[in-house]
Amino acid sequence: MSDTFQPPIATSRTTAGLPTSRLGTWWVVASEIVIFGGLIVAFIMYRMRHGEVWAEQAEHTKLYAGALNTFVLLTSSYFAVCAHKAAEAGDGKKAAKLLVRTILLGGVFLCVKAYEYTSEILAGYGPLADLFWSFYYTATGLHGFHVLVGMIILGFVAKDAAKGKNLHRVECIGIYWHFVDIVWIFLFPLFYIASGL
Amino acid sequence: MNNDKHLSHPDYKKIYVRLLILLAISIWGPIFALQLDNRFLLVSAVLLTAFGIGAIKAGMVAAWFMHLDIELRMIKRLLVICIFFLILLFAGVAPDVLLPEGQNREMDPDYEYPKIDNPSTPEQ
Amino acid sequence: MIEQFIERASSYAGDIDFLFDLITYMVGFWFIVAEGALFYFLFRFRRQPGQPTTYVDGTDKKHKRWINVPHFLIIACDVVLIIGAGNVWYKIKQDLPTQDATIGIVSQQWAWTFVHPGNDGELHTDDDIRLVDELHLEVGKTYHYELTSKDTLHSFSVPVFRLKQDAVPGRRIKGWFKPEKEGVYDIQCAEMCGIGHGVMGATLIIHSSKEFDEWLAQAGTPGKNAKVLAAANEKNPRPKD
Amino acid sequence: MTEATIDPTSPKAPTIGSRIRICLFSTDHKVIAFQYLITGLLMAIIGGYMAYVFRMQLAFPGEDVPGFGWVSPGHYNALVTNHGTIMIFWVAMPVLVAAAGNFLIPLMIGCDDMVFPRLNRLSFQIFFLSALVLIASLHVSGGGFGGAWTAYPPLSSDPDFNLTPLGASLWLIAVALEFVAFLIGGINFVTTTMNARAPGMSLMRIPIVVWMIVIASILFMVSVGPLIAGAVMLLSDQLAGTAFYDPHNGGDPLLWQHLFWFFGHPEVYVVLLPAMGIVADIIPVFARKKFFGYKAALYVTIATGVLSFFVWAHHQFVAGIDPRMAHLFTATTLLISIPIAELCFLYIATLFGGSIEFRTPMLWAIAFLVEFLLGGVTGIYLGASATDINFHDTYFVVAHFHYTFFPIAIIGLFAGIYHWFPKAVGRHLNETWGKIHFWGTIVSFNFVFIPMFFLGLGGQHRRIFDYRHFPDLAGEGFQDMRVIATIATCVLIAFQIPFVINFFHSIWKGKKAEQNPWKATTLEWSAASPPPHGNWKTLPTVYRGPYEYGSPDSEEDYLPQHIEPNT
Repeated sequence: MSDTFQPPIATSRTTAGLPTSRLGTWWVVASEIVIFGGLIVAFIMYRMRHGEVWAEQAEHTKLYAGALNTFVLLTSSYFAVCAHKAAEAGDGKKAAKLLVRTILLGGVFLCVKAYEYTSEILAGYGPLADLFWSFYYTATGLHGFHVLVGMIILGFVAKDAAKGKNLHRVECIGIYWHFVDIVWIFLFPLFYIASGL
Repeated sequence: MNNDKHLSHPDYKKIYVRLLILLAISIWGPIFALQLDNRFLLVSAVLLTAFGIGAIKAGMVAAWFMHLDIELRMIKRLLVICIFFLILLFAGVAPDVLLPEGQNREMDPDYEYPKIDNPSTPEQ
Repeated sequence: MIEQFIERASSYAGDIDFLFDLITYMVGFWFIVAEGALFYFLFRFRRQPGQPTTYVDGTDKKHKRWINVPHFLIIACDVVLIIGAGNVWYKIKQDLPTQDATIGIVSQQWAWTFVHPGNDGELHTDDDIRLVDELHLEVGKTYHYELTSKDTLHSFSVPVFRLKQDAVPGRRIKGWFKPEKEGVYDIQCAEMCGIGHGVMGATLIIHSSKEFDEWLAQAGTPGKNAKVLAAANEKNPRPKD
Repeated sequence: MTEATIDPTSPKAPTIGSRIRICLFSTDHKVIAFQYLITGLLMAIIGGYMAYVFRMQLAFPGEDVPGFGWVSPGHYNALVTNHGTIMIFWVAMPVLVAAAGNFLIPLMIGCDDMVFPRLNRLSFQIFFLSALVLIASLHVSGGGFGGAWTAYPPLSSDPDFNLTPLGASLWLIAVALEFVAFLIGGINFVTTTMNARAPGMSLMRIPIVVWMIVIASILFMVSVGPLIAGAVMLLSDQLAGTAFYDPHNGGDPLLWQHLFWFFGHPEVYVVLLPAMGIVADIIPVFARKKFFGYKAALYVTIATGVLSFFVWAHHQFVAGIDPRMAHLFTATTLLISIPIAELCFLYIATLFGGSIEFRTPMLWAIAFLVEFLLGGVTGIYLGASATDINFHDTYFVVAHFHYTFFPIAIIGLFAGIYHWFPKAVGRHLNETWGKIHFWGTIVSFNFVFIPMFFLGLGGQHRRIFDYRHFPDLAGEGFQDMRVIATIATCVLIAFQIPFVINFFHSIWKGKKAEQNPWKATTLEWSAASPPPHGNWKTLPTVYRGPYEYGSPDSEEDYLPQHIEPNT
């Protein structure tokens, strides 16, 4: 079915002043903001309520693994935005190459995450060890799931971009990827840095 | 309607390098700040370096990588509205969930956390 | 209006009933006005031969007045109700008058345990009287209660008192009531609490002060309050399950 | 822009294979709307059956219910829980937001389809899956979830308390899937309306129903996020044994209540607004009047939407929140009566000076106003914190929200069906049978819920399978009211049979409908009946606002949006 699918004329209209795909992406981002936001709001409230008890737990998160992951995601975002620039210049091949780098860095991120999970669980801090750890695994797990989904979509976009098709999608997936990056920028201080308080 | 083609791209490499510098500050800032004696200074320094710089980093990514700086005003408003309602949620819920006590309401001693017989450091 | 369906047995039941009446008069007025206008228009402007429709878009000041004036009147009504509701709420839930005794109420699936402080008037002492599904009170005395839950949410609901308060596990919630009428009444659980929610009722027995002293003397020793219970059951029999 | 003409898909004789393909994979917004509608109506039958069973149990406790058997307390709890869940999430949401939105938005703003047709299809598929999961949750071992549709933990989070480990988790998964489906659908609605409007369709020329569906979608999108996060936490409490809502280990049950009602209250307006929009679009057609105060209606709708985020804790006045907060939420709750009242006034004012014809869609639209007003004013008792102490979780609440939800989900739905059926199918519904259906439904509806107000005044609390356990409530007078309500429920359900027959009979055998049978002005009536895939051969252009009835510029008493002005 999908190969005979013709997008309707509605999709190509731009009454609001920006392409439909980008508008849709922004709405997705907005709805993701409230999902992650709800989780973070809940976490902040519990964190402040159980200040000292949780500060002690937070000492055991791996600061440098988290820092490495922040670096990895920032770098991948950099490649994603370069891919967008290349796609706008019409260079699909270069965009695809840069997107592949983004995907690889996403993979690195997940590997570091896996290392963290393993060592935390081996040290006795599994998801059931304390409510703090339940939050840690839920929030980072939900974020990791978004990274994974982003990598899959990036793969499809890169495949199309290499053939010079659907280049406008490079920007949309870029916006999504940067959003996932921003979520991590907030999760990082919440769980890793501000542990001493 | 030429909004879907950006006329010029900022120098992404420069932004990227700045982001890395900020990242370094936000990692090591709190570590140094924790050496401070004054509790108030300590807390504000940690919050500032961790979350303040986090917010700046997020703002930079949003503005230049996501191109929010040249995006329609409508989109920016949309995102601000979402964040506003999250703050509203926090403000409405905090009196009940963040504060354990309230008017005519206190904690039930039967539900102590953390439990005394279950130390928070797990056994190896 | 509520008192025609259920008795008033607490000092503040009248306040709630008054607020109810006040709201009824206000919203009743608006309800009748709106429905009246609606039905009048439906009748007056039904389709008749030779009566054309008019072209009114509602931007004219003269027309908008018909919406704006009610609009401000409703705001005025709202302000009255907000103040009225706030006052009664403050009286019932926030401002606790000095108490004669404090009752402990423990809810669990699916029973109520009422802890009466006994002779010394202090809760959490040895002479506390614990009764399951049965609350004895003395008329005219002011009671505080401390409501806790052992498992899920429950709601301590006494319709004749016009009182309702959820029990939240992990919280100890305080409130007050002052019974003002003798009798035997229902206590309900008004929050879904599982499969036995439908049978989680209890009996409220409000004694005169003489009866209450008798009960207290008997209840101090276990097993002695059977007589009072039997009398209560006779007065207000429970159905056989 | 290249949108001069659409190449209509080459006409081929439909085979069984192609029909199945259309059912499963069509991206046409009208087909998807129809699928939502039918799924919603089927779920309404299930929800109605549940209502029948527990009403029978209440009227004749302890006796076998014909068609169900003996009702245990566990059954009863599962029935009321799933009745509420189904009626809100699987009836009101799909028929009012999804079916109406899918059918009306592209037709009313003048484009050929949704902007993301395949996403639209995905949304329906997820929704359908969620319905299947919900039905499955009723048949697993342990029975269906019985912790009320609000699913307050710790009852819902701990299988030791609710005794339905599988049912509770499947229920929650179904609800979460449903949220995802409507998130996707809502994004599609909003993007379509923002970006795919016909030339000339400026913001102030969009029909009110489209505005309201879009505002509802935005409300849903912004409010549901925290609850999705909350549902993930609840699910992990249920399945993994974490302690997000467990007060023994640092959690707090109140968190879920807040997350739930932060969504739950805007949700009321998510389903209310599309119904109000449908009524707003029907009244001008049959009163031959321009809508009174289009801009005012739009602004008060937005005000209602924004205010609806500030009122959520009025569901929790006695739930153990800090009592000082109640004053704040009482004030906001009573203030929200202002925009809603103003909206109702605008509807009534629209009738003034009209030439009202009482066809079936108009009857339903008027009934919506008449009944909804009663539901609206009784809400004041519950929004005022002090009277809510008495009424919280009594039948007064039940009667109140049925007086809002029944007009919304049932009356509004039927108004929409009777109005747009000729457009969607190309044939008319039978008027006589429609009127029989109308009067039977409305009269019996009042007999169901008026007694409940009095039961609530008498202190009857909710979700009790047998009131003989409460001596104050077991009396004859109250029992008589329960019996009246139950009989009226059965009559109400019986009067839906004429509709079902009428509906299916008219699809194939009804009187042929012309292109614009009601002489309405909005864009959908300029397409063929039923509209083909792609809706128009040449996409329309818009020249004026949506409600030009009795316009002095026209010889007839109406001026459609797409007609070019003479000058």
